[in-house]
Amino acid sequence: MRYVVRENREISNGIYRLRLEFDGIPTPGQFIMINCGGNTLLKRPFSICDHDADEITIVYRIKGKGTYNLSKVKALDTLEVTGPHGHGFDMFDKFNNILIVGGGIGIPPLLFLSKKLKSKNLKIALGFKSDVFLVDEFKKYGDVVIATEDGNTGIKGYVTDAMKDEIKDIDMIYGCGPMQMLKSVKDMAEKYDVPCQISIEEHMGCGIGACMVCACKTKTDSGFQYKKVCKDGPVFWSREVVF
Amino acid sequence: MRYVVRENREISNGIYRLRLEFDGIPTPGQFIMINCGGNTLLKRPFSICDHDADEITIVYRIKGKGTYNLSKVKALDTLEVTGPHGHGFDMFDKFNNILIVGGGIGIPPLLFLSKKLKSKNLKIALGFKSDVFLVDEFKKYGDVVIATEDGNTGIKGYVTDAMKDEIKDIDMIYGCGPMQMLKSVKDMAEKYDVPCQISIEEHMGCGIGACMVCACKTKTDSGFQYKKVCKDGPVFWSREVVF
Amino acid sequence: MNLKVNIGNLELKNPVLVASGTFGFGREYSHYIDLDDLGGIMVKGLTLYPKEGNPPPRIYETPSGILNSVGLQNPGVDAFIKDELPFLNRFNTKVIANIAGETIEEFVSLAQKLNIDGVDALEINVSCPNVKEGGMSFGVDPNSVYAITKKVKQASNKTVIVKLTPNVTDIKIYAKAAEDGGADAISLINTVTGMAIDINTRRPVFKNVFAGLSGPAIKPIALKNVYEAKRAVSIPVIGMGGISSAEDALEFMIAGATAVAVGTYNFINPAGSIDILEGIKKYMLRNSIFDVNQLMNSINV
Amino acid sequence: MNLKVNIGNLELKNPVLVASGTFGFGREYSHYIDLDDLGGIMVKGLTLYPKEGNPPPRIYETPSGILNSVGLQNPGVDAFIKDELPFLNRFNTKVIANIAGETIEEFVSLAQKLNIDGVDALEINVSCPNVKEGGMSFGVDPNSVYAITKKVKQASNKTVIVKLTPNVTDIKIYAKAAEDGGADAISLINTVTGMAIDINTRRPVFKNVFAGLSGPAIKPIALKNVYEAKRAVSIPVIGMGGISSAEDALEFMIAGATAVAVGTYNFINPAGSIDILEGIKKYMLRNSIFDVNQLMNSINV
Ligand SMILES: Cc1cc2nc3c(=O)[nH]c(=O)nc-3n(C[C@H](O)[C@H](O)[C@H](O)COP(=O)(O)OP(=O)(O)OC[C@H]3O[C@@H](n4cnc5c(N)ncnc54)[C@H](O)[C@@H]3O)c2cc1C
Ligand SMILES: Cc1cc2nc3c(=O)[nH]c(=O)nc-3n(C[C@H](O)[C@H](O)[C@H](O)COP(=O)(O)OP(=O)(O)OC[C@H]3O[C@@H](n4cnc5c(N)ncnc54)[C@H](O)[C@@H]3O)c2cc1C
Ligand SMILES: Cc1cc2nc3c(=O)[nH]c(=O)nc-3n(C[C@H](O)[C@H](O)[C@H](O)COP(=O)(O)O)c2cc1C
Ligand SMILES: Cc1cc2nc3c(=O)[nH]c(=O)nc-3n(C[C@H](O)[C@H](O)[C@H](O)COP(=O)(O)O)c2cc1C
Ligand code: FES
Ligand code: FES
Repeated sequence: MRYVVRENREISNGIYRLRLEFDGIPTPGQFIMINCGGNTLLKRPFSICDHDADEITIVYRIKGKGTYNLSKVKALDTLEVTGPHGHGFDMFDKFNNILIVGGGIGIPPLLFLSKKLKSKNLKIALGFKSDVFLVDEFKKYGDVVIATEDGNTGIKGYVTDAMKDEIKDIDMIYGCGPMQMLKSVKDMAEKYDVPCQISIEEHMGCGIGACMVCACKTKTDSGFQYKKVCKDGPVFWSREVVF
Repeated sequence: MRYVVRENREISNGIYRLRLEFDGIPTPGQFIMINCGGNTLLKRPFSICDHDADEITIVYRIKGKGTYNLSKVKALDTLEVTGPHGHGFDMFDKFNNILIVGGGIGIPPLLFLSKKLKSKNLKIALGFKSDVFLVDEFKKYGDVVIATEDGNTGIKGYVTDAMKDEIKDIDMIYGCGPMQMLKSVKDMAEKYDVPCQISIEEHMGCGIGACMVCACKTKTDSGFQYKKVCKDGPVFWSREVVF
Repeated sequence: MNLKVNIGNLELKNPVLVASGTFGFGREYSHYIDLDDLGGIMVKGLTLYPKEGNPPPRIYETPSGILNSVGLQNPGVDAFIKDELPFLNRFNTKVIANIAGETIEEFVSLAQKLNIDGVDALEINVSCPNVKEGGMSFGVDPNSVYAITKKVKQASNKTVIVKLTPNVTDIKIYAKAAEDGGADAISLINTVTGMAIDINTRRPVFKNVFAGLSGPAIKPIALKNVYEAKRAVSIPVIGMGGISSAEDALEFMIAGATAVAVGTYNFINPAGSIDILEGIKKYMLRNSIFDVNQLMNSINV
Repeated sequence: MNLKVNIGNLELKNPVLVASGTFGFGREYSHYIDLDDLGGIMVKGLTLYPKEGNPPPRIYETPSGILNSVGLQNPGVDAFIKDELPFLNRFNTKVIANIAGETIEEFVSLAQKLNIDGVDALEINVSCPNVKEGGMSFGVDPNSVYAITKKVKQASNKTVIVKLTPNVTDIKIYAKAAEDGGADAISLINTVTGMAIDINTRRPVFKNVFAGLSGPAIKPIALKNVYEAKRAVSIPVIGMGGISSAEDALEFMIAGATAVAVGTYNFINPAGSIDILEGIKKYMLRNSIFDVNQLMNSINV
């Protein structure tokens, strides 16, 4: 589908927010695929960071040529988009004390999740390299602690350091961020025996579950199995995922 | 070199004029190569339609993806350009009565030529499918007759029909336009024994004479020879060219 | 306007298929297009036993192409028959089962298991670059191509299509080997073997080092192979490789393909196969061609 | 920082060359770059007699690639020696004469004529897809590759490089044939054979039907061939095919190339070869690599 861009703006160093007309009904953790134009071939996956009546927001970092092209798009331009895709975060009535852990460009989908979880008691731990973004938006939904690798804002260090003090009395953890962070989150969740869902990234082809390129290694009774990030995920139970 | 676009505007149905900052010194009949972006690979050749102190103008028609992309460029955008390239029209002091014959998107370089030849007695015959362009600009430099295939403006028919009545007392002919037109111009020039130069199009690789892909078949004493449109041409003596 | 084409005894309602491995078992794309509109579906490559495939990454974008190294992840032929075929059979389109054995015996077993209603044809994949056993080692040996074709043909009561690899010196020999083995048709091209390196880690991007190149980048190569193969055999040819527009599909048909398959382009445009079919119809109207078969092999050389 | 590399007895000041046929005889590009900065120039393919080449069109853009059918238009080896070599010899760079014979004898004559000062190496083109005589028919036959290499090597006092075609089932056999014939190095890849059709006229775009595919589209294929060839021989490998950035060039070096050649990218960016060289230097600085030879074949598999 072609959708009209409403805004595309740099909100932090190399980080952009794009607001897009949209008529699907996404749940937190789901993503869209965007044809970024230029001489890219495959569409690029982006998590939904916010959703209102007829609009979604994504927040993205310039990584390569696709995201670079995307950063040049202007309001009123149109983009070819499919989605929402994938299996997002499962939300449970029974859990009230929730820890949300995000790192870097893994943070955006957690905003949409926080919004949907807002009636809950949310502790939100966010990690950045240096420049922070979306922090004020998260503050609407819970207590936010921040870690930056260079100490620019909040605690100096990794978000998983900031997280340690939050974990007691937690019913459920949601995480999204770099592999290394997700691994620490998984380990900590297992250590404290808290259920935990994490959102995984993998390079994609079709984005809808047909081509089998977005493999995520998961545990099974008899060994392991490659699940599809685009359809079975991107959100998995951390216990399942084999790093 | 990267140059700044000053204006890019549709001046007729599917025909655009692009004004570009430029620091080379072109002669009429020369061309530039533009990287049209998008998922084009090779640069596209365009004849120089006008030149002022620090600016050149090209006039182009949307043909395929390169020219389509080009039509989307806006003032202040920059374009990667090489040139001026090629061997343009030779201008001779001894000739005063000059006939200029242009067809369709072959017309633009003849405007620059007319400007440079302006002290001469110019008869200008221009042929279009239906919508005309650049006609007022040509009127500054000589007597203009127009032919359109559908009779929209001027004579109904081909420019070569319009040309017939102009050819007596002509010292020199310059032509640019579709193959079929150039062939008629060549034939007429030979019939009336008037020297004639025509500008030829061929698909290009390097645009500078190194790759040998832009072959134009030319007569030699012993047979024929492929000359390079980008370097030996695009302007050739009509007698040389083997159609 | 007639769009029907015949691949051996198999009648396709139109010449647009979707290529194996790019369309799964049709489920996902059924949300984007009406599967009834397709000439047929070449399902993901099936093996005798379930196969987990290769470790990620499995895809890498290259200029106008992709490298993939899926390694034939699939639930196995039995699960296909049980879980996927009934879904596919809800639609009025042809089901072409793509099979990949590690040995000739496996190919025969696969063919036997697929001698069932609801399967319309077999496509023998002797050209997968992403597996250790079988795969391309068969496809680059004309004797293997001949032998596998012959055995599968004996074991099967379906239309048998042999899928060839372009990674050979002379495609004509392989096309002929398939024909001599009794193939009802050949399909080509499978992916072109390629490679990518991460210059920061100085490691190959893929664990298997090599991977299969597909997409628009390979179209000129595919077209050449289809044209050459067609001139070596008298059985129908199914053309594929980079097809991303009706114009591309028409090039393949003019070069000699009786049907075409859309692969990688499904990823870029999930309704791409149908858009291509519509474009072919428009071209036919514009050029007063009333039977699509008139296009086939209509090249003027 | 050491950028010098050795191709047999030939020392290149840096590993960046320009590929035959894409750089003419250097004249035109001398307005865009200082030819002294190049590791060497592989000149347009030379034949024993002047050659007019194929009728136009000779080029066609494909997704991220071009098809070309120049057909070796060149002034012949004698005119090269008389008119072009003196110009090239004004520069402090290596001149690699690319030669294309229609027979083994022609290759030998070409080699003999080029036993002159100012020519630093020969590149034997056994892989031109665009000519009827010789050309690729040699390149797809290992015996011919061996025989031509051997004869040229006997006739020549220059470094002899054999340029291989990727249009074969197993590049290793051809790399080995060249090595066994006495080649000092191999270079690859030449263009991949492809085709295009004009769907309006239903004619092939090129009079010769087939043409040679080059440019970014073929890079993954080229890289695979370089990697495989390097593993089959112990002589140096010169890598080419789609190189359009320093990153591309580095992939080839890491895969096993001692030097790289920039081809089609010269058309897109006339200073591309030098930009690539500069990018390689930056990468070396960033990664504390002080000798470019440390990069060669440094792949971790
Ligand atoms: C489910 C999911 C959600 C994502 N959400 C976001 C988000 O909200 N904001 C954001 O900035 N980024 C997000 N990403 C990562 C984003 O998709 C990549 O940064 C982007 O595809 C890079 O494209 P590029 O052309 O700029 O980079 P290049 O590196 O040039 O891309 C080359 C190829 O690799 C793929 N690729 C590169 N990096 C990634 C990656 N990390 N994950 C998947 N494919 C990749 C590209 O899609 C493309 O096919 C998400 C990824 C996934 C899988
Ligand atoms: C010396 C010269 C001067 C020209 N001057 C003008 C001009 O002033 N205005 C104008 O509108 N057009 C001019 N043309 C034609 C112009 O170059 C083509 O229309 C343009 O390249 C088409 O690119 P595309 O991507 O839009 O079309 P596509 O058809 O998609 O192009 C595909 C490929 O074919 C090449 N190609 C297509 N048509 C031509 C052609 N007629 N000549 C050369 N290459 C072609 C393209 O450069 C490209 O490499 C000139 C051509 C030449 C050779
Ligand atoms: C992700 C992916 C998976 C594939 N899996 C198979 C397969 O299982 N069996 C097979 O015969 N071909 C497989 N192919 C090859 C395609 O069917 C097709 O031959 C090839 O991709 C060329 O067509 P295209 O360029 O249109 O994609 C696969 C291709 C891709 C991209
Ligand atoms: C227009 C053109 C002409 C070529 N002429 C020759 C030639 O004369 N001799 C030769 O060995 N290779 C020739 N080649 C092949 C190139 O040298 C190179 O091997 C090939 O193009 C792959 O590199 P690239 O993708 O960087 O262009 C030519 C290539 C092109 C595009
Ligand atoms: S991207 Fe195709 S299955 Fe996930
Ligand atoms: S375009 Fe290269 S020689 Fe003319």
